[in-house]
Amino acid sequence: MTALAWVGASLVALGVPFFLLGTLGLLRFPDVFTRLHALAKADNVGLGLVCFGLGLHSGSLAHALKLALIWLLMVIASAVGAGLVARAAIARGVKPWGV
Amino acid sequence: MMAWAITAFDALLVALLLWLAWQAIHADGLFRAVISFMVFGLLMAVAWVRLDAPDVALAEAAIGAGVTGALLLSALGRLPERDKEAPADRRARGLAAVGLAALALGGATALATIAWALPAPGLGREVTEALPKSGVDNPVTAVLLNIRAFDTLLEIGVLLLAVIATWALGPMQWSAPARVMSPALPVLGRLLFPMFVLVSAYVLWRGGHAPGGAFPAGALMGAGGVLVFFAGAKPWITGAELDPWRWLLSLGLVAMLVAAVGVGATGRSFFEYPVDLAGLFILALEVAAALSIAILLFALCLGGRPPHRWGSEDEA
Amino acid sequence: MSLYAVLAAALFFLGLHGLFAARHMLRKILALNVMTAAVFLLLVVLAERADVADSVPHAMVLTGIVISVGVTAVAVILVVHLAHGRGRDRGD
Amino acid sequence: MALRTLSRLHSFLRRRTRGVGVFERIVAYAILWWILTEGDVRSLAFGIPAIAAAALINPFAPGGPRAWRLARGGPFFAVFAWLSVRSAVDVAARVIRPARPIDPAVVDYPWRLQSGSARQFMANLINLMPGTLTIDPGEQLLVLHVLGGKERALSGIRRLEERVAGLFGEEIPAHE
Repeated sequence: MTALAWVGASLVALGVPFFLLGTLGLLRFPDVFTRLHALAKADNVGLGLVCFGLGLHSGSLAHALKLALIWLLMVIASAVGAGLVARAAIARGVKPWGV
Repeated sequence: MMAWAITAFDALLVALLLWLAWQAIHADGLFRAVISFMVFGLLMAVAWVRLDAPDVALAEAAIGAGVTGALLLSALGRLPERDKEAPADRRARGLAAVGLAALALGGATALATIAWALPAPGLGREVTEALPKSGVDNPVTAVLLNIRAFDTLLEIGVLLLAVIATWALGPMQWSAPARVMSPALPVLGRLLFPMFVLVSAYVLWRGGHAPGGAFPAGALMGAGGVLVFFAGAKPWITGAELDPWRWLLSLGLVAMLVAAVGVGATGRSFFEYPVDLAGLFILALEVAAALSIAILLFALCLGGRPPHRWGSEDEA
Repeated sequence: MSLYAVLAAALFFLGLHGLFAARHMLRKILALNVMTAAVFLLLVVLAERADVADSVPHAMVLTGIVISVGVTAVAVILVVHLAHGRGRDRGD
Repeated sequence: MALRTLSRLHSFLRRRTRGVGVFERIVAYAILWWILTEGDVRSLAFGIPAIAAAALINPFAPGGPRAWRLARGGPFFAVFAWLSVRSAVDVAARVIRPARPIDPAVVDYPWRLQSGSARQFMANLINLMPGTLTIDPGEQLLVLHVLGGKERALSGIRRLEERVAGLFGEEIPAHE
């Protein structure tokens, strides 16, 4: 493997724990709002690192751009999705924990 | 090391799929069941990739998790409150259930064993031989739109029948979302709509030489339509009799019939395209089928005949 | 790959059991879909066993997935109509 | 001559789509198509109609004129990436620590941004920033859910709002 591929692989390895911790947060946090915090933020960075790493690993500009596009769409989806879920929860009268 | 890791991955995937299927049928609360089923569909897509069926994986991801999920969730929203919970679900009559379960497990295992013991099937060689004459490089597309185009014709027919059946049952059962949940939704819809158009076209183009084609593309476009519909867009298709968009519903079926019978004019049999024009035939049919499948799936998700005109009250 | 054949058998049984044991109609539809997935799985697993890669079962499953979404749509709408007690007293 | 035809076409398309930047959109979608197909020229038979359809048809009314300052996009993205990492590390630390140190609060934040699209952008961006989540992007007030460290989060939001204002070319009053 080239140096670029090694850097890519280690970025992927660095990204995976963020997914795990985001999911752990889903289990450990007390209510829908705090869980949204955990998911939206951790997965954004986790996927970003994985996509960036894979892009470097592939060594092809078009592949890297495609992966960046996937990450961008996912970031948009998770940002908007988190807002929608929070709004829906408030509309249904869910009270935030510990407030 | 690699083989070991792959086996472990397969085992994990299989266990998750079984658990999710169980959840989809027996979890407390219909909402949980439906979500479990959607995740089941997504993981099935991974299983298809593991089984070297990327074409199926693409369709499953778009349809299984997208369109079916939208259908089930909007149905859930329309069920009256009293009907939502099924209290006796879990304590399904004990002995009968156990007996039935044993019988079903036995039967299914026996069937699977028999199927496994049968000589390995294979039309693979025949398809490989016919591929150069089919007009495309992707064998699945060749089978769908040339070698077994008859199946596809009937399939689009079934889809059209399903739309007719749901429209015949009466007006829409779930109208456009009662209120736009958030001002972010139209912005998202505006941003994502071109993405759906471009990616569907890309998947359609890829179908000629790689996994992709009319079905995943149509499913993707249909799912995109459902998404922008729930984001508050007014659909083009209406219930009015002379609505030009309604013709798109039958476009796929009509195009395939014309192709099938049209070649008969030159003394050929059903769906026997002229070899040098086969690529062109498939291209035209793919575009027609994809557009048609997209709008058929969208029409199914409306859950009934749409109104004659999408009034301004729908967007309030 | 035989692991997936076992999965197919188990899913089919799960679905068949659910089809009868589940009370709510929507769950029955889900059970039916699980059974469909099992059948698709078996087809593709068997196609994997062939010596020459066989794309006919893949195409059949692709067709099947689209048909099953059509069936699901009709079934779901019937369930909604049923829940609202429509269909008996209304002509349209 | 060709130029005049082109400008006529431009104004025609402008009227057709009641929005700004049809040409910009076509360029953007062409770049996307290039990325998707990895620059395969044979794909243009599908690409051209798809790009045209994506640029000309959109079931949603266009938003207001979007005056993104492209020159500020790069620095903004760098700040975004850095804050994303910080926010992920922050939330991960809260998850791991056995004490699970969270102290949620709901706070109102009076908008300083004026335009709808800038507010929309900011409201969604907040969900990815350290310890903040949009609950309701209202007319006057932005209602936020804060995971802990209210003051710190609020000052972060203030700075973020100034950056968004810069990106959209808006003047906003300084924080008193």
